[in-house]
Amino acid sequence: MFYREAGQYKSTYAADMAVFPLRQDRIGIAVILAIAFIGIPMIGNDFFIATVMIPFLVFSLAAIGLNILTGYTGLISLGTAAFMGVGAYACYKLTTFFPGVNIIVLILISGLFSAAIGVLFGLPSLRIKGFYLAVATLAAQFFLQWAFVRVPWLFNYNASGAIEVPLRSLFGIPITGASASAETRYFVCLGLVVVLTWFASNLVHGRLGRSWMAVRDMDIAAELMGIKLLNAKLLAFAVSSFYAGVAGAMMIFLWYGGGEAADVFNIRLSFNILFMVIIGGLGSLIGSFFGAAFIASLPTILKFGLPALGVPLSGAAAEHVTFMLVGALIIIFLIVEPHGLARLWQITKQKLRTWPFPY
Amino acid sequence: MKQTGLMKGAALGALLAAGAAIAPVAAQDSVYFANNAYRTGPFSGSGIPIGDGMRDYIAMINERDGGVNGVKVIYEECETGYDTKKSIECYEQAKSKNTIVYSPWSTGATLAAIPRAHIDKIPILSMAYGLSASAEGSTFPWVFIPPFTYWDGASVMVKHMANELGGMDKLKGKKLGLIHLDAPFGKEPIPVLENLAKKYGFELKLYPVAAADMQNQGSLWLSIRRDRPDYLYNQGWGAMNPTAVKEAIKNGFPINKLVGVWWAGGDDDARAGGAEAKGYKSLNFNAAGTNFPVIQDIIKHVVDKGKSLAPKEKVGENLYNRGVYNSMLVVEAIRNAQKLTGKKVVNAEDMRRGLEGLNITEARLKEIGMEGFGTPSTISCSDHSGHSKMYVAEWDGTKWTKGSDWIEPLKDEVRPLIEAAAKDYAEKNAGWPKRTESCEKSS
Amino acid sequence: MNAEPMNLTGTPIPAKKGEILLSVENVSLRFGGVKAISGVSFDIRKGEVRAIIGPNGAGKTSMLNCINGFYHPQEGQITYKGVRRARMKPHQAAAAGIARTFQNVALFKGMSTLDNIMTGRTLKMRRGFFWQALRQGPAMAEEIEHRKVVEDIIDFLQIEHIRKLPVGKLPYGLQKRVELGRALAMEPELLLLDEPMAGMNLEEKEDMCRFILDVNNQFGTTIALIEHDMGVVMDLSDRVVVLEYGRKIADGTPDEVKQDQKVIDAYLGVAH
Amino acid sequence: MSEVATRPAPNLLSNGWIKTGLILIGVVLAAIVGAQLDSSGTLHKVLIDPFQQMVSAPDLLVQTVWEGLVSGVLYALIALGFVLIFKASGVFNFAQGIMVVFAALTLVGLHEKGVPAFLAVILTLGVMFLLALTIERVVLRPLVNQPDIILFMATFGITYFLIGFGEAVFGGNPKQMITSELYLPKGAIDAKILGGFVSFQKIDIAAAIIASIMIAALAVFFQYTRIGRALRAVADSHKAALSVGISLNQIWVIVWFTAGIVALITGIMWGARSDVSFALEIVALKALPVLILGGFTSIPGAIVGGLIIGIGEKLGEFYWGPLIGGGIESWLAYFIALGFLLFRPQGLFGDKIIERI
Repeated sequence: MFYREAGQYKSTYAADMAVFPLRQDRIGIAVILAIAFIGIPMIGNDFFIATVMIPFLVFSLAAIGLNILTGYTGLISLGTAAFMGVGAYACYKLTTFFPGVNIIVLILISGLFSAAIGVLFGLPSLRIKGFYLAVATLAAQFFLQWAFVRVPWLFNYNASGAIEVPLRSLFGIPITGASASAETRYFVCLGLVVVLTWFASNLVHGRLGRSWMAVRDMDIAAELMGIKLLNAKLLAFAVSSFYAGVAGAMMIFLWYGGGEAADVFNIRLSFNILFMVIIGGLGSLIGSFFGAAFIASLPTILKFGLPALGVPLSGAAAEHVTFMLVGALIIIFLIVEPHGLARLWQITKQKLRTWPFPY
Repeated sequence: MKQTGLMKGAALGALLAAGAAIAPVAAQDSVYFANNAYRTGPFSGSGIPIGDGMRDYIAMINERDGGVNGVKVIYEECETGYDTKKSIECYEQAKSKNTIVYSPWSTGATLAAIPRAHIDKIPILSMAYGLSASAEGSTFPWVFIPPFTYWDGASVMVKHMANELGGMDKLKGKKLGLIHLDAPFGKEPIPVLENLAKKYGFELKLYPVAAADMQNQGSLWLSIRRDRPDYLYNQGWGAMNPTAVKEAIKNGFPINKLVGVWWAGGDDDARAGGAEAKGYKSLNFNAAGTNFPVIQDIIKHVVDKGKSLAPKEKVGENLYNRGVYNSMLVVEAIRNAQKLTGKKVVNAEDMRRGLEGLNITEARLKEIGMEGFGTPSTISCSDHSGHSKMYVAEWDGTKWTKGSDWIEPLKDEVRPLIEAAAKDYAEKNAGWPKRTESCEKSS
Repeated sequence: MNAEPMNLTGTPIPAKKGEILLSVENVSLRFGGVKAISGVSFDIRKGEVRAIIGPNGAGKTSMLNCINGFYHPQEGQITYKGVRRARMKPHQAAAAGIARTFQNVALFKGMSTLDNIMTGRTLKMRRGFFWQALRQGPAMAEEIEHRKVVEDIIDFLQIEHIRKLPVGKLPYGLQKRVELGRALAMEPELLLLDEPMAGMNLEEKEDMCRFILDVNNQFGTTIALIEHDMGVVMDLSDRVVVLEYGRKIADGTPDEVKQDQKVIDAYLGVAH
Repeated sequence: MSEVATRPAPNLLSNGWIKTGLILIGVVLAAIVGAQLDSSGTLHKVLIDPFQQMVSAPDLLVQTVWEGLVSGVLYALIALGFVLIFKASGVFNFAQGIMVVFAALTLVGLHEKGVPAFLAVILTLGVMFLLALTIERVVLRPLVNQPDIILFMATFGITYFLIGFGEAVFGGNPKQMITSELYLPKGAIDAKILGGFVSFQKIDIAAAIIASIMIAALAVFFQYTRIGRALRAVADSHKAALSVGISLNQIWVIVWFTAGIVALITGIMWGARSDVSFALEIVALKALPVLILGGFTSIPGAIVGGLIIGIGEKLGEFYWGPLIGGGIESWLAYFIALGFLLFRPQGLFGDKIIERI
């Protein structure tokens, strides 16, 4: 009843090509942004913001990155965590070399380093396809993770091999380092994620996005349309790794706050981000958010929420149950809707259109 | 759709609960103590006995004494699976529940928590693990690392080697191999060993084991066979240790020349090598076995009443007892804080004072039924570790025995390194807070 | 080597329209030991509709694949717009103005009709990465400009109603039409159609014939098509080349070819 | 290559990106060669010194190759279970590594609970059969005809579930394999040869023998039994197999069960070498480069690939690893596989891919 496109006519192509052509969708986005920018900082306590919201944003960004590669271009990567690591270590080195430059700028620049490494490891994608490529990206995962441990220059020759997050501020408010409050870090994350999501949305709706999807759906035909396969694939690797790199830098600088970084970017993380993309919906940006919420936030919420609800679960048992539950939910979701949560969302919207008179 | 609706409902409920219910625990006569545990994952083999020991000692204190001077200790485990991400969640939870002390139980978790704890003013108790540099109390007022650091351990390893060879001067030209987990924890002893190698003229060889290859050490041990080190120091953890013991036996490395750090001294670690593991050594600061009044009390008040998670035969194992020792430190610190502040229910800031003034003497150990159970340890304002003595434990085929006298670490070697490293740490963490907390005298 | 196109009777084929756009000389293609094409020569003149026919397995599709650079023949040459080339990549062929459709529809199944046709404009779009990321100003202007062209094609092919539907779910006949639209969006000089009417009913076939002729007449696009329906071939094409077992057996106007004994034999299956 | 007309391509040199890259690498290499030709230089260490070591200490070389061989056999066994499933059901079964741990854990866990060793083996086989049945019913059947990646994801779900389930039932702490109860040999044969000694663990020898027997048994099973023929038919074409009346569901259960048996044997062998714990899961990932080397559908490929990877990574780690800080074993296998892949995208034993449109 309330969610209908009836009566909304588009008189220009620009209006028709907008990302959210429906008025209700635009209102919806505005509401979500309002909740994110105003509601959550007001209602949520530190614990909720620091352990649920910030990780959710970081993983959403990483999932968007992988979605560009896997969902839009059809190249499976199991090395996302390593590319995130490149971003984190690049950012760490940059803060060492350029202590005066604003940390947000450095976080964005570190994405470029990640993009370069991504292109390098994307080169085999010309010859290798499908699962073979997925396994090949494992080479990136293990090699880079090895490098994070074995190249002491990367962690400034610290005896422990850990990296530190120095205090950096913006307008006098600390945004990184231990004295940065959870809210500040959340706002920085949110700002970065919103802007970068907007960029990603623009890219996938334009010529480049169409080229990527063409490569994904039928690479041979794409080539005959004049799309250079290698360029399209490498660009996808670059953009995807850029997002991963920024997410990685955010992860260490705005969430973890330093420490043992090498082990953070392990194969498990790569898998988890792949889960997010697939459960969320391949080729859907909003799905990346759903996926991140499901894979990253759900276990945390279960772990801390269930005992709070009075379900007597503690320690190991909770962990086991979480594992089993996540495993089972992955299977259930795949069976119920193989196209991911994004598709479920669309179906819901479809139902909303006809509500309350479904027939 | 119905199912999904249900799931959504449940998820929403859980979400709200997670946000709302992490409210501080504020019962009148209790203190809240958050402990990270890992009863799952690849390190659970070590994590389970430790967790059991910690849990049971606190339970015993509550059960037998009705708490610490009548104040119950609410002990809560937060499962980390030895994963840094989860440990950060656990830290945030501990913080929002107003824990009196944070017990990270992994070097990675300690490193991540150190900067936060100094802002949030929560004391970290990293017992013989964590960042060695944090023993410098004037830089790290909120971190406590009794009874000693990894650097002390490394220096004792060198001393042990010298003792067996017949003097420090005999070290010249010898070869010491360090087989270590390739992570901050494993890398900790390297600076000290490098220094001592230079000073005493022995050669140091590094054998890093990637976390992913913990159980796949074949080629590493071939390198050891090639290099023929005279001694091996094993800075390993979890599934890495039993594999190392097995590989040593397999590759014909004399097992009595393999010395593990105290975390490589689990009963399961040594047991993996079977009969040939007899003679495997590990540094230690607590005794194994049940012949101590404190363990007997635990058995009486906790285990026999079915309140322990540990099977009875595991009580008294090396790592179990170490967990007991760690909880003892917490309880003693609470006691001390109560004494210093005159309050019964102490908070995190009181606890910091309690820890800083901690002085566990032989006499005190005897009072609490721990005579000969663990090393005495004294913490002071500038020295947050105590650099206490330790001994070399030896596996006799079925259990750990005391294989040497108590050995003092080379404090003179370690201390300057700690001070330099602490300074370096504060510099690299731009904006590191200056210590404002006043000093506590040992009591 | 005599590159002059001739039919089998040896008489030169009268030039119907314009100069030679593309000539194939003595092309041979092998897959391992299997010869797909052996020594085939023919040409395509500007503005004509050229049909390639022959029984199944005659090498027709392989021929098109050679022309747009998807396969590389081991022998022979292909000259396009006066440029002779040994190896050309498919995207180079696309840039040179060769577009095609496929025997089994090769649409981008996950994308809408509109997006599919828009991909045809890829080569004509210039705005770089950063404008793309902003999707404002010049980038948006460019999108709109090309969208207009695409809308014209959509009008022309009468597929307005399926504009925003994902093509994977469209009926076969419409998919073929979208594919033609995608090729047209490239504004090709030479359009290769591989069985554009396969699997269509009579009505759809008539529509498709109309579109092909209109494309040829209105835009002056040169068309090479493979088709099995002889009626269609005879009606549409200016000249026909007939392949059998990878060899050319006839070349000429539809009428000439229709009367060629070899062609009749090939289609009726007389023993050689 | 020139004899076969294929898809243009992948001529790497004709690509600008790669050409630039190769030229850069060439320049760097030339500079290194120029600077490092003396006997203490890097080049000497990379190209000459390792081989000198091999000659001067042949016992270590033999030992290294043996170690590589044994771990190669174990990689191959995991890969084998994987290939079986991929062939018959087209599922990229990520859970194979976890199935290995789960099988071993079930065996040890049952024994810990007081079940006699051989009964525990039989019970574990029963559990693996139930697992196969459940997976077929709960996962495969509802997901039939979904794209590969969905099935792949579903096996991730299985992985997570099995980790949680296994740890919940049997506990997560590392357990010792019940080698002696299963009459598996212990100890080692130390051969004093080549101026040193080479130690062959009896359990490793047993692993190699048992693996060979199992592969032979599988080959016989596939070749000469009715079910084996049906399996091969399914592997060739699902539709054709269905049309001659083969029940896909039944075949899938059998294949997953077979993979479960392979997993159990692998788990016993690997557990005997180190310990039974979920840390093994990461080692099991090494089966993936073996697969890309051998091809996803080739059983000989899995075996040869396993041996190449096993021996290659051990030699690489032992002789070249120390030059760059050691620990290269964690990624070397993937690079070996990647190297092969760039020249044979279809794997060692895969069929050549000719693309058609």
